[in-house]
Amino acid sequence: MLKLVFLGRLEDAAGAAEREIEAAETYDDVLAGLEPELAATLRDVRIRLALDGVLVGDPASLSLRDGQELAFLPPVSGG
Amino acid sequence: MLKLVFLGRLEDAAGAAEREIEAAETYDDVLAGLEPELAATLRDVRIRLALDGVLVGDPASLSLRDGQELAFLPPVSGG
Amino acid sequence: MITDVRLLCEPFDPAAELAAFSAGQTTAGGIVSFLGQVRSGGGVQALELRHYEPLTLPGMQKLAEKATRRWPLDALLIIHRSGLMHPGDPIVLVAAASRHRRDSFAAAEFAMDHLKSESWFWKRERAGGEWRWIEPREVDFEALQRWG
Amino acid sequence: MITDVRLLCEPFDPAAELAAFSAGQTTAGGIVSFLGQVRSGGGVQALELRHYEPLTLPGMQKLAEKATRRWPLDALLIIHRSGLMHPGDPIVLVAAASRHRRDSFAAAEFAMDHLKSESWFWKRERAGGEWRWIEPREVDFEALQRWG
Repeated sequence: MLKLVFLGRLEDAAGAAEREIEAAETYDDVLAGLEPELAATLRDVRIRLALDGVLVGDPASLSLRDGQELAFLPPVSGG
Repeated sequence: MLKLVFLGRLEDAAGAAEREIEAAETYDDVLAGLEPELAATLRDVRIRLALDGVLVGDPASLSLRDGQELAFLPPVSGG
Repeated sequence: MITDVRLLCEPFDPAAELAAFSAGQTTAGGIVSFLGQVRSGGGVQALELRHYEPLTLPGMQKLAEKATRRWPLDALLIIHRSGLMHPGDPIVLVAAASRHRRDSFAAAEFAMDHLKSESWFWKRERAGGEWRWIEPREVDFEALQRWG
Repeated sequence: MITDVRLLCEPFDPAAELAAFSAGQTTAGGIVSFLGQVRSGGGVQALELRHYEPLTLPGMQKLAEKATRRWPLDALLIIHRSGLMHPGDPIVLVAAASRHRRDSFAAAEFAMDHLKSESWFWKRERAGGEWRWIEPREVDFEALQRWG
């Protein structure tokens, strides 16, 4: 299993703040398993990724393992 | 009578924060009536004058009347 | 150097926080504070800030370290709310204490500029009964560029 | 625009003043404050500020007008002590409320720079049992020049 976390407006796009999916090995595998519209939204280059709380430099380099948490972080709008 | 007010360190030079003197017509008359050392201290160009609470541009232009208040204002050091 | 950085999910009292901060700063000549609160008027009924636990507080702590390395501060306080807020509620309180006031002013403004555009918060507002996610503002990115 | 300018000869509570100021500022997004207090340590036992009644408060009021003309503020507070103070006592509190935080920061710093080097106060300190009048500092004049 893989836990996906959708922050900010991505929560609306995903319909929930979190979602559990079957284990996947690569980032492309993750996106391929999602609704096409949501996958397209998540491909926005301004969206950062964090794996188990650590920011990811290049999504293509991700190698995912069972039980991990992948967070999608759109541009911030704080304070 | 003329009331002289000495602010800041000028209070120490004058020995008091205020002093009443005989009426005088000009600024030079006022200084001439004071101890020479105090008069010299007050001639410092950085010292501003206020007559009845209004800043004086040119001391030489002063025309004093009985009952007025002349304040000597050294450089400020506030806050 | 005292650094106090907090991410709160409950309301806080900025006056009490600032009083406590100032009470400890008797060697500092100057304390600058910034208080940001939810604006009333303008039709906003509520505001919600979301954060991401693994990143948000650690990011705020790194920001505090940056500020304390850059200016000679005696103390720095950063409190930021997350969760649901209403008009008038405090969102963020930053306070900097230093011997010279310019350092306090600069550090507090630096912290605010970075909290606004680089911290891991996402904001939505409710107006007319509808929630709407807020996009980042260009002016906040511009504010950041001053700090090089 | 609310402008509250006070010259006080008795101690004041900066936290209470700031809380009262902020409570009235619900349309402002940001409130910046500066609190200056008598430093402890450094051997200063007491500090005395003198003012000249006909000039000091009117000068502070003119300063407040200048600041409110220069930045779009919702409110401005300037409280300055005169008289005898001891380490830890508040000397000056400035607070500015505005829609955009940069205006609040700028106005508060502008007010402080002018209070420090252009306001009609004279300061003396007691250390080792001796009172000594404080001369103006060059750095305070330099701070003023930023504002043109």
